[in-house]
Amino acid sequence: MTEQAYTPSEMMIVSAARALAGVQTVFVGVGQPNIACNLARHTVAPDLELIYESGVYGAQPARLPLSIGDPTLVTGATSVIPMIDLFALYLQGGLVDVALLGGAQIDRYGNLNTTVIGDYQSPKVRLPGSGGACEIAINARSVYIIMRLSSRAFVEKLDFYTSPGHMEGGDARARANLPGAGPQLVITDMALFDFNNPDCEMQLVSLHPGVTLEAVTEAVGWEVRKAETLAETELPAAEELHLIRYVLDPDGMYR
Amino acid sequence: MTEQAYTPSEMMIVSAARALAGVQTVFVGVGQPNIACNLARHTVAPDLELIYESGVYGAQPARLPLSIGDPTLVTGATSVIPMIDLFALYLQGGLVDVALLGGAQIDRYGNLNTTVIGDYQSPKVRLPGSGGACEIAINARSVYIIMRLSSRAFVEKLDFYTSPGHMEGGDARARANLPGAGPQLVITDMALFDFNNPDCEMQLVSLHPGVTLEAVTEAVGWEVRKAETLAETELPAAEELHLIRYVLDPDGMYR
Amino acid sequence: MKDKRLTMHDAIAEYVRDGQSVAIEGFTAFICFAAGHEIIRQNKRDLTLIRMTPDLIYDQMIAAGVASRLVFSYLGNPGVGSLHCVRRAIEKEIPAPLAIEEYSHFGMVGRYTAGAMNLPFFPLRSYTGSDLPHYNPLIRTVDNPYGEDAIAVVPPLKPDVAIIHAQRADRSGNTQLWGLLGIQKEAAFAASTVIVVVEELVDEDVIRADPNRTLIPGLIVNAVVHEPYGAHPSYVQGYYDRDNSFYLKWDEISRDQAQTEAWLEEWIYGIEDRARYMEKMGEDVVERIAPGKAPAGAIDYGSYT
Amino acid sequence: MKDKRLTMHDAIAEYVRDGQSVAIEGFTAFICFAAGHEIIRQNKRDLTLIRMTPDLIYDQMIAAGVASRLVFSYLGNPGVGSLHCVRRAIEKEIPAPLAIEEYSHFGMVGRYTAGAMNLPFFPLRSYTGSDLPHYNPLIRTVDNPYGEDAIAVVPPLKPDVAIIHAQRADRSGNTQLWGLLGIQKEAAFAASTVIVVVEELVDEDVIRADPNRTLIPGLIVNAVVHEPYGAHPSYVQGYYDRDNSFYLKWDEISRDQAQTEAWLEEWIYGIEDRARYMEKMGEDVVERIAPGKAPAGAIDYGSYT
Repeated sequence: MTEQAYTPSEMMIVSAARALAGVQTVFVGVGQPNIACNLARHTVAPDLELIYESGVYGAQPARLPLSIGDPTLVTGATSVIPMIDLFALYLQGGLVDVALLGGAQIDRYGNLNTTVIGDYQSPKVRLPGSGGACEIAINARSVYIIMRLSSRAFVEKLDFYTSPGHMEGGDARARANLPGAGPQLVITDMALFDFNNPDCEMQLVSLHPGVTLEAVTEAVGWEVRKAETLAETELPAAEELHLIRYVLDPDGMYR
Repeated sequence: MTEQAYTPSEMMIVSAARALAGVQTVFVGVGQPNIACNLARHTVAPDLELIYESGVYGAQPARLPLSIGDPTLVTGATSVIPMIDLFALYLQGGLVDVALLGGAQIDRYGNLNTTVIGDYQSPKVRLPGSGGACEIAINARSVYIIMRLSSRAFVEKLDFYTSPGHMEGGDARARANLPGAGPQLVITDMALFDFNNPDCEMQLVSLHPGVTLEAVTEAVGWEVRKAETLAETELPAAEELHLIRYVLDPDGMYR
Repeated sequence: MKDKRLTMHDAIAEYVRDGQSVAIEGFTAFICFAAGHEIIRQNKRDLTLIRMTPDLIYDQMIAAGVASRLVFSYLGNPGVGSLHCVRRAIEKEIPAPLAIEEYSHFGMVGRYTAGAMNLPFFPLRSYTGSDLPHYNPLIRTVDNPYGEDAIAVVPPLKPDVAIIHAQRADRSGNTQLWGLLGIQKEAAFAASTVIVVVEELVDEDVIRADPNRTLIPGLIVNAVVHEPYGAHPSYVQGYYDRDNSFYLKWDEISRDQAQTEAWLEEWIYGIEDRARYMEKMGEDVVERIAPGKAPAGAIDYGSYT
Repeated sequence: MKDKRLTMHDAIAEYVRDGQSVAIEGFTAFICFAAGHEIIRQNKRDLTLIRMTPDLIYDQMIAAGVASRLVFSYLGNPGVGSLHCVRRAIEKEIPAPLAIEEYSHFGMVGRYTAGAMNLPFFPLRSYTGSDLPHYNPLIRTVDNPYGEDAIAVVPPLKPDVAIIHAQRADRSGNTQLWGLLGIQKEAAFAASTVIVVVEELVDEDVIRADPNRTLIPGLIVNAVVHEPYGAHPSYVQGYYDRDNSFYLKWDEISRDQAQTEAWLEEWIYGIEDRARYMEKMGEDVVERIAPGKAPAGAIDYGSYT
C-alpha cells in the first residue's frame, strides 16, 4: 500500500469523534469539527444533537455545509432560532455539553487567541476575532480544542487573550465563577492532551502512532507536562475511515 | 323621543375616540377602550394601529373580542409576537403613542390604583393588580385614562400606588427620568379633565351636556381645579352613535 | 429519538411533587386545565403556583387547597371580573392562607426571561412611582455604568416544573405553537422540568418541515402528554375557541366556597381524566367551540443538496 | 396603508447620509449586497459600518472607502478565510485608516437587543479572562443586587440606519422572514431608520395570513425596496443558494487593492443597478443557485367570527 493509511486530519477527526461518546449536545463549526460530530453520530453518539452558532438546533444537512450559515443546515432542522436565543437560552442557559474550539494560539492553560498576532493596535496579522468563542469558552459545560500542533501555535504567552481556558490555572475558573468547566481535551495532528491535574495545565496523554515524544516536546512552546502514563492513540478503524471518505466528506475537502 | 339620545358609556367612548385623532399606535384593552379605538379607526384616525398586551399588533378582529387574548385578535393580525417583544420592543422601545388605562382609584396627579382597597397585607378588596399598567404608565408616550367619575374613585390619597401618573406633580416625571409624558386626559361619564398646568394637576376642561359643575366638584374627592375656560363636550354625532350601535357593539355589551 | 410520551396521570405523578414551584403558562390561551385538574385530583399540597394571570385554573387549584404561595402579575377572570377563590384565600384565608408575591406583567416576563437565559437579573423600565417594590423586596435597582439613572431589576424565576400546552409536538417533545406566544418558551427554558401537553402528536418530519415554528426543543422536555381539548375552557388557536359560557358560569360558582367544592367534586375528583371530562361536557361543546378555517398559506425552505 | 416602496437608488439616496452609522445585518444569509453596492455607487463617506460578521459586503465597502469605523465581532470570509480588504485597512490603512470597535458575537447580540429594547445595557456571561474589555472600554460590569458576582454588560447599539433583507413584505413594510433569523429583528427595532429589501412584494393579506412570521412591522420601516436576488452572492432561504464560487473568487481578487478596485469598477461603479448586475452575472447563475422544493406544510389559525 503506497497510499497513506490515514491522514493527520483524519486522525484528528476520529479522535474528536471518539471523545464525543455519550455526549448529548455539541456546539460545532464547519470543517473538521463538523465531520467529527457527524462521525460521532454514526458511531459512538447516535443521539448527539448539533448546535450551530447561526441558530440551528438538530440540523440534518443534506450536503456537507460550506459555512455555519449554510441553508442546508436550516432545511429539515429540529429548530431554527434567533441568535439571542441561541446564545442566551442554549449556550448561557447551560444546554451545551461540549463545544469544539480552535485558535491561532493556545497556552498551557488552554487559553485561546483568535484575535491578533502582534500588537492589537498595530497588528502583524489581524485574525477573525472572537465570534462566539469567548462566551462559548465561558459557558459550555466542556470545551474540546482542535488545533494542529506547532511551536507557532502552542506558545508560552498569547499575543491576545480572546477566550479563557483555565485562565492562570488551578481553580482560577471556579474563583471567577465561570459556569463551564473549561477545556478538557486538546486534539492535535500529533498527540492528545488533557488538563487532569490540580494546576489544570495541559498535559500530554497520548501520542499518535509513529509520532515521537521528542517531536511533540519540540513543537510545544513551553516545557510540556506529561501524564503519568503515556498512551498511544488508537488507530482510526476501517469503519471510521470509510465513513469519513465515502459518506461524510466524499469530496475530500477536509482530508 | 323617550329613548335617551346617548348613554354615559357612549359619551365616554365617543370622547376617547375623538382624542385619538391623528394617533398612530394605541395600546388598548377590551371593553370601552376597544370600542373607542375602533370608532376612531372609522372616524378620526383611519390609520390607527391597535397594540394588545397579549402580543398582537395590527389586529383586525372578525368579532368583538371578549378578552385581550381572544383568538379573533390573532387571526388576520399584522404581527403576533412573544410578550417579551411586546413589552420590551414595542412598549419600552417607545412605539406606543397612546395607552388607555383605567383604575379603581385615581388621584389629582393621575396616579392609579388597581391593586387593593384597604391595606395591602390584609385587604378589604383585593383588586387585579398591575398587569402591564405600571410599565404602560411609565413608557407609553401619552396616557389617556377612562373611568367613571365618583368620589370613591377620585380620591385625595390612593390606598396603593400601582401605576405612576404625574407622581407628586410638576416635573416629577422628568426628574425621575420616566420615558413617557404621563396622563394627558381623563375621560369620565360626566366630564373631561386634562393636566395642562405647571403642576400637572388634573383640571376640569369640559362638562358633558346636562352635567353641572356642582355635580362634578362633588364627585371629585379633592377641591378640583378648573381650566380658565370651561367647555361643554360636543354631543356624540349621529354617525358615531350609529357606528357604536350597529357596527362595533351590535349586542350592546358596553352600552 | 427518546419517546417521552406519558399519560397526564403519570406525568403529574412522576414530575410534580408537594412543595415544588409550578408554572402553568399561556396568556389567556393554551391554559392547561387538564394538568391543573390532575394536580387537584392527585391532592398535591404546598405548591408555589406561578402564572402571570392566575385565571380560572389557579382559582380552582387554590380553592382545592394545593397551593401555599402565588407568584403573579394580574388577578382576574379575563373579560369577566374577579377571581373569587384567589380573593377568598387572600382576603379570608379560605380554604387556607395564601402568601403572594406580586409583580407587573413586564416584571414577570423579565423574571422568566432571566431564568431562561441564566442571567442574575433582568433590567426593565418599570416600578418608578409604584408601591410594588415596597411590598416586594425582590424588585430592586442597579446603577447604569453608562451614566444614566439606575434601572429596576427583577431576579430570575426558575420554576421546578413548567407545564406548557401547545398545538403539536413529536414524541420526544419538539414542540410547535402559533397564535399568542405569551411567555411559554421562556417559562419552559427557565424550568428544571418541562411537561408539554399537546392537541396533536405528530411525526418528527412534520416538525422538521417548519423549524422556525419549533419554540421548545425536546432537549428541555421531560414528558409529552397527548391530551386533546386539554386547554378547555381556555382555547388553542386554530383548534378551538374559548368556551366563554364557562368563564361566565365560574363567576357565579366561585363566589361561594361550598359551591366551588361541589363543582370540584363533580368535575375533578369525581371523574377519572380529561376524556371523561369532555364526555361529561357533552357532545355539543366540541361543535360549539370549533373555529372555521384560516390557513396560514405555504412557504418554502428550499431543498439544498 | 402607507406605500413605502422606493427603488434601491432612491432609498439609499434618501436615507443614508455621510457620517452615519449603518447596519446591514443577516448572519451568513440575507446579506444585502445590493444595498452595499448602491452605497458604494453613491460614494457615501465616513460611515460607521456595523455588522457581527463584516463578510464580503463590508470588505467591498471598506475597499471602496465608504467607512471610517467598523463595529463587529467576527472578521472572516465564512468557510473560506480572511477578509483581505478589511485586514488591509486595519493593518496598512489602505485605502484609508479604519477605526475598529470589537465585541464577541454575544456582545453584539446584546448590544442590538439593548438598543431594540431601549435598555441602558445588556448583561451577559462573557469577557471574563479575555483581553477584549481592555481594548474596548464600552465593555463594563455591573454588580448583581441579588448577591452573586458582577456581570459583564454592553451598551445599547442604535444604528442610524438598518438595512434588512428578507423573503417578503407588503408595501408598507410588514416583513416576514424564515430560515436563519440572526439578529435582524433586533437590528431593525434598534435603528432610527429601517430599509427593508425583499425578494417578493406581497399583498397585505399574505402577511396577515401568518402573523407569527411577521418579525418586522411596517410601523418601524421607512422604505421597502423590491430587489430580487439582492442578497447574491449571499443567499435567501427557499429562494436561492449561496453562490460559493464568488466567495472563493473574492478570496483571490481581494488580496490586491488594484485588483479589488478593478472589480469595483466593473461590477459596481460601471453598472447602473441590481438588474444589470444580475444580467451581467449571466443567465446560468439563477439556475445554478436555485434550490429544490421543501415546503413547510400548512397550519391553521382558525377563523373566529
